[in-house]
Amino acid sequence: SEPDEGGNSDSDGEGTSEEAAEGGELVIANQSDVVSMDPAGSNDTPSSNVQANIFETLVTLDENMELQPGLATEWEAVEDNVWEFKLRDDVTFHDGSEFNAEVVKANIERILDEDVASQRYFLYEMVEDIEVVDDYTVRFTTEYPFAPFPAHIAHNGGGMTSLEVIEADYEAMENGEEPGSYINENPIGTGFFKFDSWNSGSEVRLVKNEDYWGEPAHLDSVVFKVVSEANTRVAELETGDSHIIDPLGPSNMAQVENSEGIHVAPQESVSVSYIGFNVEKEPFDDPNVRQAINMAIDKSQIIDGIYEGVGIPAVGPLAPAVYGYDEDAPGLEYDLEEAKQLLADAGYEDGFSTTLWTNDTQERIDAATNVQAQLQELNIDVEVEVLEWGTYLERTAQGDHDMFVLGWSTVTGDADYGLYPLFHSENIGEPGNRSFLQDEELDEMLEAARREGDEETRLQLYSDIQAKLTELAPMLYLHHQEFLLGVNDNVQGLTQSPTGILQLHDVSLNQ
Amino acid sequence: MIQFIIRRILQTIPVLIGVSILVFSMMHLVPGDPAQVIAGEGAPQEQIENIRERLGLNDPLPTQYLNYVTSAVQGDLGTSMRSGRDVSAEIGARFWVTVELAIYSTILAVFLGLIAGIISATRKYTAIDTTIMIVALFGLSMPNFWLGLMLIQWFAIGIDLPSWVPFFNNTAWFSPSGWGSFSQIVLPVITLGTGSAAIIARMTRSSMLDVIGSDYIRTARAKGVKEQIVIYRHALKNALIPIVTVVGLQFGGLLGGAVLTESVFAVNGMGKLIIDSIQARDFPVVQGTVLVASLLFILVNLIVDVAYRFLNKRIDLD
Amino acid sequence: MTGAPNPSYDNILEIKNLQTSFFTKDLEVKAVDGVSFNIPKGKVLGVVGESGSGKSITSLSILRLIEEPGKIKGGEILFKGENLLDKSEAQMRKIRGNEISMIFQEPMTSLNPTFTVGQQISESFRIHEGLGKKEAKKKSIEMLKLVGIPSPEKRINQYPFELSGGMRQRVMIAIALACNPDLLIADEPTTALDVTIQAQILDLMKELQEKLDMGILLITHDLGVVAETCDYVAVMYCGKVVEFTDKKTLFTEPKHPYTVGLMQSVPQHDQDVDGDLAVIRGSVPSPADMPQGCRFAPRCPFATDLCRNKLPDLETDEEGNQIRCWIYSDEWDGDPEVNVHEQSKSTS
Amino acid sequence: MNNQKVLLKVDDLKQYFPIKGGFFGRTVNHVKAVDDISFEVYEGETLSIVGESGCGKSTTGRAVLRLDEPTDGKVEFDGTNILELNKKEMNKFRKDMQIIFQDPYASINPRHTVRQILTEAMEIQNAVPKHERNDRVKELMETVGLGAHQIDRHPHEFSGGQRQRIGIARALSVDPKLIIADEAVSALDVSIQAQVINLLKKLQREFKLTYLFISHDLGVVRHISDRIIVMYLGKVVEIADKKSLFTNNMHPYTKALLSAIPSTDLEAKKERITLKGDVPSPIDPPEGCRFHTRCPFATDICRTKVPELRNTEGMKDGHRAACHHMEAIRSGEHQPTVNA
Amino acid sequence: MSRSNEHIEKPEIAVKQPNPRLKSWKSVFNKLKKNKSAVVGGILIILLIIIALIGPYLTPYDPLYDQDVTNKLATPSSDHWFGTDNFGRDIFSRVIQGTGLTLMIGFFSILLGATAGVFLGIIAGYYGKRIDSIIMRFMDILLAFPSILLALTIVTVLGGSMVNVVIAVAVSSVPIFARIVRGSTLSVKKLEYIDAMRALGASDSRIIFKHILPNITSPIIVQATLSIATAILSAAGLSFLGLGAQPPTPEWGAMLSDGRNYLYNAPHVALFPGLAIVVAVLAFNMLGDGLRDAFDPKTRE
Ligand SMILES: Nc1ncnc2c1ncn2[C@@H]1O[C@H](COP(=O)(O)OP(=O)(O)OP(=O)(O)O)[C@@H](O)[C@H]1O
Ligand SMILES: Nc1ncnc2c1ncn2[C@@H]1O[C@H](COP(=O)(O)OP(=O)(O)OP(=O)(O)O)[C@@H](O)[C@H]1O
Ligand SMILES: [Mg+2]
Ligand SMILES: [Mg+2]
Repeated sequence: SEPDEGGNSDSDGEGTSEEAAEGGELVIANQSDVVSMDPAGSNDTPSSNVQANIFETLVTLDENMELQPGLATEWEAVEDNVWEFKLRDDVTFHDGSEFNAEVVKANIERILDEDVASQRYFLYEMVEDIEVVDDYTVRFTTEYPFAPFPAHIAHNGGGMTSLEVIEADYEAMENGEEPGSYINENPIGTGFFKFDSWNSGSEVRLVKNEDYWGEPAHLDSVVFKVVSEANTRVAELETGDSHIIDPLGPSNMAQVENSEGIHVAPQESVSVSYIGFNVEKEPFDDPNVRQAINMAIDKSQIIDGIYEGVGIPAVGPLAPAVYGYDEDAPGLEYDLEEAKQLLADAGYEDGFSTTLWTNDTQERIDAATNVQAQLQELNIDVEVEVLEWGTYLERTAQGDHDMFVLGWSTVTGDADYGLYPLFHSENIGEPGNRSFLQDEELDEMLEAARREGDEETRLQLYSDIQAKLTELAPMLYLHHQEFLLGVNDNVQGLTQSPTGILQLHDVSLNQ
Repeated sequence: MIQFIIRRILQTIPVLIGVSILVFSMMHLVPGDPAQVIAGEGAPQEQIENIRERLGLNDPLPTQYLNYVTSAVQGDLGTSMRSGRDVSAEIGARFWVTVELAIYSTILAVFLGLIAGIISATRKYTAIDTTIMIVALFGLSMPNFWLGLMLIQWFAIGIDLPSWVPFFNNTAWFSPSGWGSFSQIVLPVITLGTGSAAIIARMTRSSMLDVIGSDYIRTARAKGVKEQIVIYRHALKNALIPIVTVVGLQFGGLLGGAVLTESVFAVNGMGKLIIDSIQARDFPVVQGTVLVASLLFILVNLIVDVAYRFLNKRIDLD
Repeated sequence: MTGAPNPSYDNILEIKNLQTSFFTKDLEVKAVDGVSFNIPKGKVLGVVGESGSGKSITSLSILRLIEEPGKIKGGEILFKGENLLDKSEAQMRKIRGNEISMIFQEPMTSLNPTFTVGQQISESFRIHEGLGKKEAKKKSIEMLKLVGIPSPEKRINQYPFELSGGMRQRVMIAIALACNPDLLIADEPTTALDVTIQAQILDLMKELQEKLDMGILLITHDLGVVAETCDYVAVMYCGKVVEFTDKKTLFTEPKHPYTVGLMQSVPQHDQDVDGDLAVIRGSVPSPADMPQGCRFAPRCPFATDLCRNKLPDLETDEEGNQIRCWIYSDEWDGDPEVNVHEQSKSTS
Repeated sequence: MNNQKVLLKVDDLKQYFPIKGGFFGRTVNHVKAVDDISFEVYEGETLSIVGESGCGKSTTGRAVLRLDEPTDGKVEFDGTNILELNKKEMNKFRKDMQIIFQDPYASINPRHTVRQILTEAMEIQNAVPKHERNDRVKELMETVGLGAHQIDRHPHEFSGGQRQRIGIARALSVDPKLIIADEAVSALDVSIQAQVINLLKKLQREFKLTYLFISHDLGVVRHISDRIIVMYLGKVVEIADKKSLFTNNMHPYTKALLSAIPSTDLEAKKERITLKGDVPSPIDPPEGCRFHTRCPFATDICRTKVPELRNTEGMKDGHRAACHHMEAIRSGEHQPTVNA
Repeated sequence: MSRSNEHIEKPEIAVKQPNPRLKSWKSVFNKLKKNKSAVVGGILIILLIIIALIGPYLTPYDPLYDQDVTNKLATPSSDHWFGTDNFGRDIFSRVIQGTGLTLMIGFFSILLGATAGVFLGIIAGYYGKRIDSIIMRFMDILLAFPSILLALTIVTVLGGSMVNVVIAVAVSSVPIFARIVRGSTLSVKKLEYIDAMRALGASDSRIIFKHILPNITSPIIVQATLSIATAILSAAGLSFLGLGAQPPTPEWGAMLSDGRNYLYNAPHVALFPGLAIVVAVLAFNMLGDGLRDAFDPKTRE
């Protein structure tokens, strides 16, 4: 069948629901299992994908990466560094308890609690104080003016858990349990689906929340099952054992397209894949070399060869869907002659030898291999080294590498999160700046942009930053991925956000 | 006999201590910081530090080890660093799946391997013998994932053959994933059993050849016993003794080697758990699974030894 | 009773010109090369001869148990007048263990180590007499009692390794005798045993043989055993019978130089012999280069050109003894007065 | 005889093999394979050990060579107690004490040629300087009656008798003083057996060898020995010079043993003493005289008291037997019980 | 002590002899020649070695860097005999290029694993008792141990070189050999010729290496030839840890794994390296069967 573009475009489910059948169980095959049901206890897409249906956030991001009201009806910056949110007053949790400002305060404070050591801490590290103004008004004071705050609040990490389970969880912690152990078993949110069961490593099942404050979901239940092998996921889709497979490997696209009753659903994403240079090491300490490499790579080869033509070449680190992306930002076009010239200018006309590290993800290995082949043209002799994930993270954080392949997903949809962790000198090493880039000017620009309250000025700042990053070229920006889903034709009303989260509220199944 | 079993069970204690020390030190030796894997990209330094503190990773190693062993002895294998779930529960859910998978595959492997081996041995140096050897070596050289995916293609998705082909034109007989029902079990069991079947076949062949030449087989023939009975009753029981060792070794291998099969067929077993948790540097889960796997392995070896004794009462276990 | 048994006598087994060869990669080993002898009903025939002379292969040929790469090439094996070589495999199975039984040389390796003694004895009953499990067991116990094993009810559940060598051999005999065979082949049944046990077993065999009126083919290299148990003796050398006589003749006046040498090289336990033992010089020829004449010629002190060039036939003398030696033929070209006994002693 | 030089002296030798059991593999019992035996071997003589299978003949031989460490006792060779030597010192002593095994095939490494086998033996003991080894190998081959042309053959290319000669050549290659022949001719065909026995005797004459000859074939023993030890269930029951043993034996077991030998003499009428029952287990041997369970002459005293080896009236010097009733049996006073 | 020990070391050899060792090797070789399966196996292996040695100079395309994305996943044709992979690289050239490396990994890891396993197994079997318990329990641990963790440790400690992948694969095969060898040793050490050597005063090491080892080669050869397949596959399985062949090295096992993504639309990507492995394994097994017979002195020359 043809890829169902319609499923993506008419996103605001309201329209399609009339003719869609009610009920049924939707089966989604995922690559990995949920790590935790606790919104504060995980930071991975599979977990977020499940949690997004159980827990809701004050603000939500729609598929165009625009902020929409969620549990909060409105929000504003009352001061430079104080954000106020007005909450809905008609929301109850799955356990019947009420949703109010106290709950919000408890949830965010829990993430900031050192003892909990939440994986979502990075989202709210700038929060200094949370004030319950009244039952349905809450104020966040940040250390410094922080413009993208609503985007951070919209992140799944800000999913609201019932106060009762938070308290129960703390109690359990006092009895020596790990943080989150209670919430993990009792994930109580306000979402349109309720938690039903979790068979660790195998599947999670959610059932419809009949008492949802908004319009209830069409489906009776959703099952997220784990099928880690890509080919098997395709088989699942073909046999009808699963309705949706997430992700679909590019190499399997043809197979899905050629089969009846199923189709491929692509979705552009907020992520970038890149090859980072260790700018502290020779010869990558020379921007000319970095630029030369940027210009020597024909990115379409990678997109065609590895991703079957899916995705778009990256000009800079920000994907088009990210707030702050400047489509006019200058880039380094593929130009082998120029590249050679630059290299010669840097004194490497005869090339050099270096290494390129990657972890064991097949696409990254392939990308590395392709870049290796392409750099032969510049007489750059690249040795590809595959490292196991844990080792890879630690060693690249230590700066043992020359070049490395990695990706970044701007999960908040805001340019700040797409740039600050990757390029600010404060984040060198482990936190994200594995290029070891230290540029005072860039630092200042990044800081200014995140504090700037005025949208226009802020966007301008990000344009400047993107131009600057092209010049600095701390990375070879490869491409912006497109998410691929394999979907059964019976599935109606499915959308996926550019952060990878499936929007299931409006989904229905044709029986 | 009972004494022997009890003694062997007691002997597992030092083995388990050895295993735990080894796993523990290896996990700490290899680079990769669980705190960082958990925190993920973009997490600020101080937060990684918090996680480290929470997980007790800042204690000196001997303290960490002692803490672990102290609670492990009390039956508490700790909680997963990654998910915060109880390690025993995590393993418990998967344990039987893996054991079942290994047992069924072993049964299949033994069945196929024995038959092929016996046919090979009784028709030594004939075309059949050579064919079986080549098929066996194919089975051995075929990686699990390959065979698994092929089987899925053929017998779960089904292949399109002309409609006049009887029986095989719609071969979507089995389920591609999961574990539980018959249709889910068939393909992974075949996938996992094939390699071992090949080894068992080769072993059976040489073992049968040794036995068939022995005096007591001639005695049986001299009694007027039918050839089939001579082979399957008199010869096989003796030939089984070396085969049992191989089966034991294979079964142990299946426990670990199941990883690929488990992930191809989305079988939620221990093999995958080990790999995932090693990659996540989830120390307690790794230690727990390795201990359980070792225990299982020791148990299998014990069963093998008891089976020896059962097959040949002469073998002196002490 | 002198002389070899007359072939027309009521024979249980008659072998005529049996030939069995092994076809190895590059040559044919004629393990049994034209063997003929016969066993009268209820009599014991001893077969003696150098190791490798084809004794065991002859006995296996009778039961048609020769395995690859061996093959019975020719001859006749008449059992109760019918040629076994014409029987189908299914017919042979009915005969094996039922009408003809065999006791193998090594009691330990000839019993299946993984089955109990009882299982192994009852198998015969179950195959040939179609008995049920219980009855077969009962009869097995009787068999064990018959061969003189104390408390057979207990022994029946034991494994071969739990029994002593003597007991194992008795179990083998019990298996062999289970279905009252008409012919028992015993291939060196006591070689592995020490003398006291050997005596027990031989006594037992004789007793049973008389009771059941069996014919026995007893292969041994112990001439003492022959003297005590056999009625007739066949001496084999290199796949051929060289002398076939009654026992008395063999011990009092052996004719073939090989037989003579054999008798003389036995150390005597009942008299002191000083000096060296008599030996047969040289060694058995290898199957690769068999002498073209008499097989024993290269080692024979009397060999003449005739012996070396032409193979003698097995001739029957006036007393009915058969001998394969030129010395006793009319063609003999050597010293006509030759005394085989005296001469060979002096040459040793 | 007594004025001859004692080459080997065995005193109170015990060899118990432990039987493991229990939770921790403790030793729960012992096979008392050799239980307290003493004897001497004089230089240049042949002393034979005979007895039923499993009575401890081989174990004695192995213990003397320390192939198994004896449990207790003393083994003096040329005046030195070799049981006190450490491994290295012992290995030096091994040059003087060699063994020929029963199974000519199992006792030779099937993968080595005769040359390798013999050279290696010389190499281990350094018995012959390197450059002389080749000549010595040839000389040995001639000595044992194998042609030098057979020197590069593998054991399987030889007949049983020839293989046994290889074993003998290997034993001789280090110029030993004592050779223990453990059933060295039992596996052979009579005609080959005769060749080997003759060879052993010839070598003894030429090289003044001393043999400890283990066998259960009394014909062979009678032919080759000077003196004979009869063992039963780990004990010596009778020890005598050859003549006394065959003509004037005192112990009921010896008598039974000799009577069981099948004779080629068709005329000789003899009374065979058939022993009842099987040999008892050496794990818990019978109390008192170990033979009493099968002895037709056994009385109460036999069941309780262990008989000593002793010499009585009518026995030659050096002839000793261990039976409570030997005088009475000899005089005919004591008759066997009925069901013998 | 009739002969003195004085002139022990005189190096000159009196008579020139054909080297007996050479002769025994010759005899092994002669027997091998008569064994059909060994001849076929041997020829295959020689062929593979030739391919490994000169093949890389004759490949029609550059197996490493000759990427041509426009012609990716092409099915076998006269231009590309085995088709092309997802980068448009010529699979035929890559299979050829990978021969040497793959064979070396398979062969050397088993050689190393077998050597260590045989050594440990013989020691355990020969000395018995406590040494045996300790060694065998240690082997139990090794067997029960996840090989990925072992491999990971090896990369950490030794780095990710080619040699170390051999070590990693070897380590996991050690216990299997140890077990098999121990069993055989237990039976061989009871044979009389071992006693004969001890009676001659031979040292333990002489007995172990000159007399026990040569007599237990048959199960070792069987296991070793069977293990080569497993070794090649597990070496490939480790490459994601950074152990073993790094891209774009065309090691067969890794090529086979890479092909998994294209099993549906381009099965040839995995097929050819897979077949290459089968051929190599078959060759080693056939030669192994022949070797086992040839080392047995009982079979006729
Ligand atoms: N499978 C075989 N392949 C080739 N030759 C064989 C085979 N089996 C037996 N032979 C040969 O057949 C001949 C006769 O062997 P047989 O076993 O009958 O001897 P035997 O007289 O019983 O000797 P022994 O007294 O040693 O038992 C021997 O030369 C032997 O080498
Ligand atoms: N290593 C051992 N462990 C346990 N028991 C043993 C061992 N070696 C021998 N025995 C036992 O010791 C006893 C004496 O054995 P030995 O071999 O000395 O007998 P033998 O007189 O040589 O018998 P044969 O004539 O059968 O060779 C036997 O009961 C035997 O089972
Ligand atoms: Mg025979
Ligand atoms: Mg013995």
